[in-house]
Order: sequence, then C-alpha cells, then structure tokens
Amino acid sequence: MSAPALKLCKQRERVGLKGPRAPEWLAAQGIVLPASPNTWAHSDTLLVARLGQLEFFLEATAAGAALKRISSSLDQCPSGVYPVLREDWGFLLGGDRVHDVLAQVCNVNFAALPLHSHPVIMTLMIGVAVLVVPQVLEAGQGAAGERQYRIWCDPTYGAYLGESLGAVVVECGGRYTGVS
Amino acid sequence: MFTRHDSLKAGYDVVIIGAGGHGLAAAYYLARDHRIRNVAVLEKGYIGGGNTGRNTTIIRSNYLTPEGVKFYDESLRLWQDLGEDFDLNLFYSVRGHYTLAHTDSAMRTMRWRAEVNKHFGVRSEAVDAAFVKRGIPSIDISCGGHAPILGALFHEPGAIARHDAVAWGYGRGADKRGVEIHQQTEVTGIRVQGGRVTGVETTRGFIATPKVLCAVAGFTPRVLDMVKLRTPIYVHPLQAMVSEPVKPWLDPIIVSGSLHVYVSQTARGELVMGASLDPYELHMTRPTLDFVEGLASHMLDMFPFLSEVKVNRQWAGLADMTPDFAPIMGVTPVEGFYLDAGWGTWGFKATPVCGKTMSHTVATGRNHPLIEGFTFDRFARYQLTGEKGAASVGH
Amino acid sequence: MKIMVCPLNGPRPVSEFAYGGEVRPSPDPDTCSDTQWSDYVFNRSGSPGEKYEWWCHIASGFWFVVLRDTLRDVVLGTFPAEAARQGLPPAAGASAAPPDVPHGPGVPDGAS
Amino acid sequence: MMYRLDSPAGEWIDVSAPLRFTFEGREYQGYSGDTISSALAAAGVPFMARSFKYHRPRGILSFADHDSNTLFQVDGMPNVRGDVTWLRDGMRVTAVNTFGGLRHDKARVLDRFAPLLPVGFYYKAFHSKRLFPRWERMFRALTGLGRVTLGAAREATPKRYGFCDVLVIGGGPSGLSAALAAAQAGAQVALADESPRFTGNGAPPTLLRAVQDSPRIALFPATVAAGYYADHWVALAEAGRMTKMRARAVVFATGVIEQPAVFRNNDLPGVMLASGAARLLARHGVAPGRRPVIVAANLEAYQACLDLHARGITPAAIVDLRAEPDNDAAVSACRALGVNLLTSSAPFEAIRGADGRVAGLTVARLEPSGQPDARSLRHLECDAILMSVGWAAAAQLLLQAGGTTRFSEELQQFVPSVLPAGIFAAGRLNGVYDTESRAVDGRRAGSQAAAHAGFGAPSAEAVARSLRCPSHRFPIIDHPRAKNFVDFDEDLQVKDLENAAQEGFDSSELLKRYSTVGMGPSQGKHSNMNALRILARYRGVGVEALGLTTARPMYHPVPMKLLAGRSFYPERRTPIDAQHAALGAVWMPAGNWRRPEYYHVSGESRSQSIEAEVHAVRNAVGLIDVGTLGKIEVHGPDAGQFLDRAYAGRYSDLKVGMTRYGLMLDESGVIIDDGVIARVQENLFYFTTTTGGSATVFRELQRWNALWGLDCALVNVTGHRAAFNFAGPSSREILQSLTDVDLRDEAFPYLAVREGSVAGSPARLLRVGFVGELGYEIHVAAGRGAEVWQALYAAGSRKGLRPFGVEAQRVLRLEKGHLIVGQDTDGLTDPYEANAQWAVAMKKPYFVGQRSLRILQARGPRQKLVGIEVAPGAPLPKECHLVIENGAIAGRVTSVTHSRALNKSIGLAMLSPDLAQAGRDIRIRGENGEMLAAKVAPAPFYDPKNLRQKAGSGA
Repeated sequence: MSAPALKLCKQRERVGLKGPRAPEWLAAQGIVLPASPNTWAHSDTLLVARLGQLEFFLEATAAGAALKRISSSLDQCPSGVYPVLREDWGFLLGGDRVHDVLAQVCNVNFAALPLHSHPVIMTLMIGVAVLVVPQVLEAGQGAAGERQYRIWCDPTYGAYLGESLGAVVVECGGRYTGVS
Repeated sequence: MFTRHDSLKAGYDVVIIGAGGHGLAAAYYLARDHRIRNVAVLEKGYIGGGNTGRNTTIIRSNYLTPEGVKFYDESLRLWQDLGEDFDLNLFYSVRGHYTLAHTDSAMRTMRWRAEVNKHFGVRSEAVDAAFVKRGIPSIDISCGGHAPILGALFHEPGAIARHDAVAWGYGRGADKRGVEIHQQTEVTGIRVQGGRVTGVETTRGFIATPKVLCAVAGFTPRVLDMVKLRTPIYVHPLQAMVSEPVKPWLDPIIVSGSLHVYVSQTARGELVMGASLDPYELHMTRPTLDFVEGLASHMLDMFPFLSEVKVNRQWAGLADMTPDFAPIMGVTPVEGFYLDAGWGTWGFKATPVCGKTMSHTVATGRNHPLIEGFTFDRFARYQLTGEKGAASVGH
Repeated sequence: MKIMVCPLNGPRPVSEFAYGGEVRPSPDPDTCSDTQWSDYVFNRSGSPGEKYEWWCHIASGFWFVVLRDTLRDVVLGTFPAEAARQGLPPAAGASAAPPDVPHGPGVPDGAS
Repeated sequence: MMYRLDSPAGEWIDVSAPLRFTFEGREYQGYSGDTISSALAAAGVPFMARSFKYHRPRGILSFADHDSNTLFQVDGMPNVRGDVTWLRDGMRVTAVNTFGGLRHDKARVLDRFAPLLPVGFYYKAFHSKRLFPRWERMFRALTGLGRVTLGAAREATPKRYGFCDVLVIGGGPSGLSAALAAAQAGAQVALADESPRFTGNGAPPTLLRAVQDSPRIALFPATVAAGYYADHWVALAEAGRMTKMRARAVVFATGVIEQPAVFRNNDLPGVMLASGAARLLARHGVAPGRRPVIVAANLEAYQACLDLHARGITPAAIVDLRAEPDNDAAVSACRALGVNLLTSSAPFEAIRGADGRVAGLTVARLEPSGQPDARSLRHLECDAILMSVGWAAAAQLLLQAGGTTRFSEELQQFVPSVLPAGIFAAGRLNGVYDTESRAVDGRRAGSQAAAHAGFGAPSAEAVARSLRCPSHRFPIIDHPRAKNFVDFDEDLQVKDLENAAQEGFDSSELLKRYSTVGMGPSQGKHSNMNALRILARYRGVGVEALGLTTARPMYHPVPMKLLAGRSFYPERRTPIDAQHAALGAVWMPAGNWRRPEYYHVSGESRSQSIEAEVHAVRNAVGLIDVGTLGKIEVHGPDAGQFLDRAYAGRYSDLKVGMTRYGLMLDESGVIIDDGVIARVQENLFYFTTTTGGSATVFRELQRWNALWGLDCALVNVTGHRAAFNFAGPSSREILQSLTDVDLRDEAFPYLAVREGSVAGSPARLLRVGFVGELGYEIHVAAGRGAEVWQALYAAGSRKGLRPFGVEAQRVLRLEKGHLIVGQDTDGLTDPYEANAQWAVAMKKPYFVGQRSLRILQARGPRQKLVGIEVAPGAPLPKECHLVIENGAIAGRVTSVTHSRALNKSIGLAMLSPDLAQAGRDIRIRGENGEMLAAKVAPAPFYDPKNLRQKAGSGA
C-alpha cells in the first residue's frame, strides 16, 4: 500500500510525427508500431503511442540512441511524413489511491481500462487536453501489479495541471514532487 | 380570470399562435387599441407555460444598437404602468442592473453600450470596480482570484417582475375584451392560397382566418415549416435554477458575461440564477448536471458565503437564436402571416413592446417603425442588426 | 451527461466534444444567385429532426459527422468527416437548400 | 406533549453521550445519535418553527428529510434540516423566519389577517406605482427563511466521477434485495439511501447484513440521489461531497411518502404523520404523547397503534375514515386492547390547548358523500394526533429518468407504467406493499437491471401489487372556518386551491404556478397529491385526467458547495512566465493566459513605465513575449492551396522564405481573425493567429481540412513554441551577435522568414513590422524559450533594452494604424469597412467568405475604419466614445492613445462612410458629454512610408 504520488518528468526526450506516410516511414526506421489507433507499444527504448491513424508520439523511456536517430532523420524525411514538435510536460501518477485522484479530475473510468490492449487515452483533465498511458509495474519496478499513469499536456498548461493535480494528490494523503 | 371556451368558432379575424406573454400581449392590444376583438389565441399547452414561465424575469434596455435601445426603452416605459393597467400586481421591481466586466475588452464594450444608451436617454453608466463594490458590498471583487472584476455597466432602471403574472394580466385583459384563449389546442397546419393565409388546422379542427401571428418561442421553425418559410433561427435550450428562500440580501440584478451568470433575488427570497445557452441544438427541456455544477461554481466565485445555500430546482426553456442576436419581427413573404420570433434569451423584457408593435403590424399590415431593424428580409439584404457586435473577440 | 460514441476515442461524455453545427451542402458560389447564397449563409432548418452534424473530439482534434435526432437527443450513427465531402444519405429533417440550387463540389479544382 | 422514554431509549441514541445545545437561546440536552428535531422533541419543546406565510407555530410533521416546518438556523447556516441533521455538542440553533424570536414572533399577527390574505392576494393589492416600492420593502423584510452569513468563507468540497453497473436508489426491503440480486448476478452495485443512518428501513437484519458484507456493493448511506440525468447519470449528494454516478442500469426503490390528512388545524404542534412518530419512537425513543389519537385510513395506522402500545403508550382512539377497517390481525389486536375505534369518522378540527399545542380533536361522522356531518361532533381529549391515511409515490426521479406513471384507482397511487431501457422500479413505489413481496419485487428488479448491464439472466419472478388500498381516496375534510392546510411550506388551505381553480388556474401546472402549491422547499412531497385530489373534485374528473406536474431536479435541495466542488480554472502560462514575474510584470488576463500589461519599475507610474517601454522600442530596442499568439504549421503539397481557401489573401504564390499578412473571414464575409503567414519551405507554411482566436481558428482549420480533402496536414504548436518580438533600431545589431542567420537587409529583407540558431537554440525568425520598427519575431521550442529570452535580454539591456507589455504594444501598433481584430472590428465588420481590402485576393477560385464579399461590395460599407487625430489640447477621449454628427450617432472611437513620439492624440474610429474622408472634422462626445474636436487623418501616423521597419543594413 502506497499513498498516491505525482511526479513531474519534464526532461524526457520526445518527438512527434504525422502524415499519410508516417506509419510506413516509422516502420522503415525499425520501429515497432502499435497496430491500432489510440494504443501504444514498446520499441527498443521508446514508448510509441499511436494517436489516431496517422500520428505518433515517441518518448525515450531510457537513455538510448533510438530517439536521437528518429528526430535527426526526421529533418530530411520524405513528403507525407511531418514532424510534430512535442514540448509536452509529462507526469507520472501512481500509488494505490491513484483512482481516487483520477476520479476527481477526469470523467474516464481508468480503473476499468483493459490494460492488455495497451490503450492510449486522449481526454480532458480538469479542463485541459491530456494524453494518458496507463501501465502496470512489473515485479522489481516497485509494487508489482500497481498501476501507474503517464500523463502529458501542452507545456503552457503544465504548471496549472501539475499544481491542481498535486493539490488533489496531497488531499488523498500523497505528495507531488514538482518541477524536477 | 380566464373563460373556458368549449368550442372554436368557424373563423376569426386574427389567430394568434401561442398563449405566452407575447401572444397574449398582442391579443390584448389588438382588442384594446385596435378594436379587433374577434381573435383566437391558440395554445398547445397552458397559458404562459413556455418561456414566459421559465425565464429569469430580467427587464432592461441597456442594449448596443440604436434599434435595440429604442425598442427596449419603449418596452420599459410600458412596463411601468402595466400593473395598474391590469389591476394586477406584477411585482415590477426596479433593482438596478450590473453587467460585470472582467477584462479590458469587456470594459470597452460596457462603455460602448453606456454611450449609446445615454445618447437615447437610457440611464446606463460604465462604472469602476469601486462603484461595483459599493453597490454590492457582499461581492468578492476578485471572484476567487479567477476573474477579477474591473468594472461594470450599471443600468439603474434594470428590473425584475413576476413572470407568470404578466401572461395572466394580458390574458385576463384580452379575455375581458372578448378575445378567446384556447388552451390544449395545437396548430397542426396553416393554409396558404395564392401566397396569402386563409386559415389554420388545429387538433380541434380547421379555423378560417386571413391573419396569423406566430409567437411561439422555441417552436418557431416548426410553424415556419407550415408556411414554407426559412429563417436563420436555430433552437438551443437555456437552463435556469432557483435556490431555497433565504432572507433577502441581494438587491440588484447581477450579470457576468465572463462567468456566465445572471442572478437576482425574488420577493420570496429565492435566488433565481441563469447561465449561457446549452452548447448544441436540442428541442427538449431536459436539465443537465453540468449546468448546475458550472453555475454553482461561478456563483460561489462571486458570493462565497452561499456555500450552504441549497439549490431547490432547475429547469429549461427553448430559445430561438439568430445570427445577430436580434429578433425577427413583422410582415413576411406570406401575406397575412406575421412573425414575432428570434427572441433568443431576451424575450421576456420585450413582452409589452412586442404586443404593441405586433398588434399595430397585424392591424395595419405594415411593420411598426420600432421594428424596422428586425425585419424578416434583413439577412437576404446583408443588413444585420449587430447586437452580437457587443460580443467582441477576446484578446 | 450525454454519452457520445466517438469513432476514434469511443464513448465519452458530450462535454469532451465541440459542436460544429449542421452539415449543410453549399451551393456553387460561382453559379448560384445572391439569394441562394444568403439562404445558405444565414438560413437554417431549425425544426427538430434527424440531422447530420459536425462534432469534434476536443482532446484529439478529431472531427467526425454525427446523425442525431435533435428532438430526442439520440445519436443514430457516426461517420468519418470525409463522408461530408463524398456525400451522406438523405436524413429526415436535415438542411435541404431550396430547390434548383446548383451544388458546389465542396472541394477545390484539382483536389482529389 | 412529546417526551423521551426510559431506556432502552431508542436504537440510534447513546444515553452515555449527552450533548448540550441551545435553541432560541435556551439550553437543552440531547444525546449522541439525536438529530436536532428529535432532541427538541425529546426535550418537550412545544413548537419549533413559524410557518412561511402566516407565521403559525409549527412542530414536527414528517420527521423525514422533506419536512419544511423544521428548518433551522444553525451556527449561521440557513435552512438546516433538523429532521436529518445530527445534533452536535454546543450547537446554537434558532428558528428561521421569526421576528423577535419564535415565541413572541411579531409576525404572528399575520395569522389573524389570514382571511384577508387569500391565495394570490399579493397579485391583487399594493400595485399602485407610488405605493409598491414601500410595500415591497416591507414584503422583502418578511419573506425568505434562513439568513445567509455575509462574508462567510467558501467551502470547497471534492467532487468525483463514479461508475457502476447497477445503481439502486433506496435502502428499504426492495432496494436491498435488488442490490443483492444484482451483485449475486456479478454486477458492481452502488446502493444509495438517504436516511441519516443505514438501517434497512424495516428490512430483515439478515438481508441488511448480506448487503453490507457483499464485496460487490458500494454503500452510499446518508446520500440523496438529487437528480437523474441523461444516460443513467445520477448526482449523489453525500454529506461532504458529490459523486456523479454513471450506471448501466438504475433501480428505483424510492418508496412512498406519507401524506397528511387535511382538516382544520392539522398543522398544530402535536399533529404529525404516523410514520414520523414511528421513526422518533424507534430511533430516538421519543414518544409523540401520552394519549395520542390516530387518524386512520389504512392498515399502517393499526400497526402504529400496536407499536405505541408495545412502548407503553395506549392511543386514546383510532378515528378511521373508512366504514370498515382492513380484515387483519392488527385491527382485531387493537380492538382487543380496548382502543376506542371510531369508523366512518373524520377529524373535524384539532383543538389548540393553552400552551399552543394540540389538546383535543373534534370528530365528525362522515356522510356517504365523504364529507363530515357537522351536527354529529364529538370531542376527544388527546395530546397528539397521528395521521395514517395514505401515501404518495416518490416517483420524482423515475419521472426525471423518462419513466411514465398512471394513477391506480385501486391503490389510489401513481404507479410506473412505461419505463425506458435500463430503468427499473421496485417496492412500494411499484405499488407492492407487504414486506415479503417488496423483497421479491426487489430481487426481480435487481436481476433484470443486472441482466440489462450484461450480468446473468433476468428473473421472471413476478409479484402482484398490493390487494388492500393503502391510501384514502379523499382524506380532505372541509371546514367552514378553514385553516385546513394542504401545503405546509406555503400555508395553503383547501379554499385557496379551490379559489385558484375558480379563477381559471384549473390545470395542475397553472394551479401550481398561481397558488405556489408544491413550490416550497419540500417540493410538494406532502401537498401535490392532495392538491390534485382537490382540483380533480373541483373539475369533476379523476386524478388520472389531471396528471402530475413536471418533476425536475433536485429531489431534495442540494447545497451549492456540493454542486460546485472545487472550481478548476485552466490557466496558461508562457515559458517566460517566471522571467516576467521577476521583471515586475503587472498581469492582465488574455483569454486563459496571463500576460504582462507592462513592467513596473520602482519610481515610475503606470503611464511612465508604458511610455518608457514605447520609447525604448522607438529609440533602442524592446522585447515582448508574443508566445500567446496561435502558432500553426501546415505541411504538404496542397498547403498553399489550403491557405488560399482558408484566408482571404493568396499564399500559393508566396516565395519560400517570405511572409504575408493573413485575414480570415467567415462565410458571411465578416473578419474573424488575422495573422502572419510564412512559407518556410515549399511544402511548409508557418503562421500565427490572434491570442484569443488560436483554439477556435485551429479547430475550424482542422474541419476545413477534413472537408476539403487536400493533401496537407495541420500541426498546432501554439503551446510548444515560445515567441518573442525583438524590435527597435538596434535590434539587428544586437540579434546578429546571437545568431548564425545573416541579418543583413539583402540577405534577410523586410517580411522575410529564416531558420537558424539563436543563442544556441534552433529558431525561426520572422522580420515583421507590427510595431513599426526594424524587428524580428523569434520562435523557438518552448523548452528553450527561457534561455533565449535571457540571452536577448542580457545582450539588449546593455543597449537600453526594455521588456514591453501589451499596453506599449497597443500604442506602438496604433501609431502605425494597425487594427486589432475584435477591438477595431466588431461582430459584423467586413474587409471593406476595415480598410483591409488590400489583404483580399478576389481573383482566387474560392476562399471562405469570398461569395459574400461580392454581395457586400455591391451593398457598400455601412461604416469605415479610419485614423483620427484629436485636436491639440483637447482631452483624450476613451475607446468606444461616440462620434456625433448633427445630433446623431455617426460612429465610435475604437482605439485611442496619446503618442509621445508624435506629440498628439491619435486613434482609429469606425465612422459612417460619408464622414470617412481624410481631413474631415468630427466631434466626439467625451466622458462628461462635452464635445471633443478631432479630424479624420491618414494612418499610419508614425513613419507613414514604413521606412523604419524596412530599414536596410545602414539604417
């Protein structure tokens, strides 16, 4: 049992791309693509989220050249593949009362999400558009089986979302480790 | 107060569709001022059961366009004497009306309205935050820090009234003068021959008439379909809510565009509260939770001490919206078919002047001068009347 | 709160969406009369009925077309946005421009 | 007189935990487990409230959440419901709506004027224009109930979304059975019950325990289901928070509400509903009196009699309106007790004793007509009157959910007829009365709800509705001297409703609106049914023919704090927010952004700071954060064509590396937005929108892109890019030291766009002239914004740089005569009126608004935007002051400022076209009505040839 915790993880590297030929181009870069819209996959040291059919959001989950490679080759990518600047603020929300927190800020029933299908959720959280990726910690990653949520938002809403979520987390007995 | 008529006549000089405030006011003035008494008012529900009985009863004339200001100012003038005319207490209560401004662009609009109002002799002033605080000492001028109040448009003659009683007063007055009010009588069709109205089909049979006045806020497009006319009118629900009675503490009427709130306190001590339109087209008056949540939250921004005050009831009405936020009134391309529509969220305050001008228009067949800015054909002419002009784009 | 089933994001409360008004065929601006054009710009079929409407899922910026009964607030079906260009089956109560209006392609010359 | 029985005092209270509180200033003692009302009753307080209109003394009526006669002012809180509010130690309780206290309430004289105050009396009096204001002041002083405490702080309570398969509303035998059946079928269940403690309301303890132990049932005790909303969404108002519960199916087991008998003085303290007395007795050990009389019309009355007897209280009599009581053991048991049983008898008048409480009851024989024979009166001594004559279905939520009801003559009750998908009803609401049947009916509804939600198969277990009639068809006794109350909230008597009907308010809706029956805090829970019966009698029709008035939320009134929860206000901050704060920014709201209006420098006034900022831009260099502008990329082969259609100008022919002004119209030809459009690559355009328009413009562009099907893609980088305008004569020189982009005029001319690095960060540079000086908009990734800003600031501050805010920018752009969409234009302004036709390319095949512009060209402008100069020495007019010509409104000032650079007051104005020639004298009505002289003047005012922003390297 652990109290809910909200962590700001801004510094991770990420890129986005979209366009009619984005899927094939990414595949050509050796990236494993999530098969269906609004799902995610792990590829090398990358979290790859598919937003709709033709847009992708990639974040480095650990140090590795993969993301650098993608972003540099994006500069001279062919027509039909377009870079999307992603300066999002990213948060990590976990702890066993995490759903008490989420229930106060978002209308999506996260507790009921089928995690095996690797869902990516685009929704509004206290009025801000967010991208949410739920994950289950494997053994050795802290409390095994515990749910964690990666949450990204437009950077200009970052401070507001962080402070507001943080307040709810604290009320639920947890803590917000702010700007890192 | 009203006579129950068991049967409809075969024909009337004028048929008015809708026994709300507007329809009954037109009937009243037709009978009183134009001596036209062979009139039937047809109502599919009950007297005043539409927006007349659902609105938040605010009466003001602080509009933006000259057309609007002159029109509503005349309405206010008529309101003053209505109670005595009717020998019925309408609780017409002058409370003063604040339209709060939370941004400098809103402040600019307030000054614009104030200047136009004053030009036509309407008592409105653009005032600063200190003035607002003096007028409403209990208000949190910072609105919880979310939307500090910079100032307001203060409109001294702003008033409220007992909304149902207005329909009853006009209804009784018309009834006294021989007008027939038929409730539970729905119009199902309108007969048009050679471009002119010849009668209406109802759930109680056909009635011959050369003149039909349509005053059915929220249902206008359905009636227009019967005469094959197209207008810009689209229908959205508008919701409101009322609190339990508490001892009167709020004297003026408060409106905030940014917070989407309008509120006044009735003589019974209830707070009557409204907000902006529902976001999409709908022809049912179902209430939503989002509405009470948002409105309660904004109320507490302005008046934090109301935390424990309870909301007793919420309801909704159907609003005829137009692109320029001005009504559509007067003659139409169908001879003998007259329109009093497009009242959006502001029809109640116009009840008397609509009765006056529409009765004149129906009686003479020519638009009353006061409604020239609201004609049916202004859109085809690209001659809109920009009450929406008050709604500047935010910066 | 009303639930809307988004073709991309699945069932979500209507508060997650922006309403874009009725999908209305535009007359051909080059051949239609001023009257026909002003009718298109300003007039609406305001009566309740089954109408095709634009809706946008705000968080994903995803536009799609909804067939909705505006009398009962019941969603009867959803369609990809392209359908608005490629043509939708007629709906009861949907906006019909007045007769004999030449209809525009809705796409610029040369575009597929 | 009520009193507390000796222990066992009642199942809820703990006699070992006394609580002290005051009522109307006097100290009393109750126990933990008491509610305010039960403690007052136990303390023998004669009456607790004054009525709304006549200020008659009132006591407990229903002892349920909907008793409007026991609302209190508690520690500054208005309208606290004493029946269900737990007593706390030290509570300060007073009655609401009294003048000079409960006992000596000055307003009690109104009761004597009652005959002068018939229904709607206030419509018929006091409406002379002259007198109304005075009368209204008096009226407003009298009305209302509790008093708000002005200045009390806001209480922010949490709100949360909840989810379940089956929501059951009502925790009685049927509700519990429904919940259990649904859970057993595998559904996740939520069970909401409004009573302050979750006790099963008469359900067998085993059932209660099974529910409490079920892991699949989430209990919401002391929770009011306040409203049903679309798609099975129910607002659950708990003690300190609201849960917005989304269910797949809902079971309504909301039961029935006991109804009073209507007879003269039926509102005296001591007259109450038998079910209320039973609750007081069982939960709090409070006896209704020592010699109560029971007014009966159903079997429950006899059970009440037995319950009282079991606690040592023997009723003086049972007065049964019926000729024949039910053929039931309970009846014979009462007979056996020797209780005086009067049949075909009616309460004619309750007698008020010296202390204001009920002291007796006059009973009349009922004639076959159902009305009393006033010649056959007999008197009964008693100290309480308990009414058990019938029930009304608590169908409000069911009706909100779209269910319909019909009136059952057999049951004298509205019962569900048609239920929408996923909606189920059970128990007494469903007309099923005895306890076992209610359990069966609950199981049936629960399993059907679970099946609807996808769990198990629906039960076919059917149960018949009650065979006996639990409600009397007309428990209303006329009396020549009236005071026979139908609505206790609104003090409405039988004759009030009859008079209203007589005046033509003879439909249930009109009757409600005119008489206000059912409009008080208890929402007609005790009055609507009897009012309908009275109206039906008047109209000579059945209750069914009249129907119920529309049921709307809230079921019980809900505090605004629960509905509001915490208010969340999304606020946007640019990446430079912290730097602005450090530099002394004075903030102004811009949409949901906060932007520096200007930077405060100690020793400077607001206007001095703004002037200094302007001066810096004109003479050295200034730096402004324009990150709030919408920033959009459009990629792809058709990008140019897309912009050609979306904007009024032409962009497909724009050279790579160049920018062009963009004007956006709606289909009616009205200006809705503007910005700068840059062609960065052949297939990549980058452009800006106004701050206020960014979100809506991007959304609209996305729709057009979907509709037009062009080969291009839109990317919104508004929040992902920081942007500054670095402007002033020395901007080039300073910037060159920080960038690898060749800034020489020949390499980077006016209106060009370049990419390179600034202060080590990849950047887009746009050479624009909004403020009318040599200047560069610098766009970098948001994450790099702060450091690039710092670098520019550091490099500039050695050369007289000032950061400048929105106000200075307004002055600067006004000196250049640039319009701001929404300030200098309004909701109807077209490009010709705004003098922006130069930004319109009519020859294009199509753009949004083009067809309307052709019509508008023919119509001609209704107004014209022009520059103006205020006569030297004249005071500065304000924005939106009017231009007056021959006593008529001829336009308005849209922007105005004093320009130090030009040493005169300049502005923009929307004028009627006939005034809009340069040099034309105009008159502006100033702040106090004085007329200010001005003239139409050509813009730009400052550097008319735009040499400064075009300045070459040498400049």
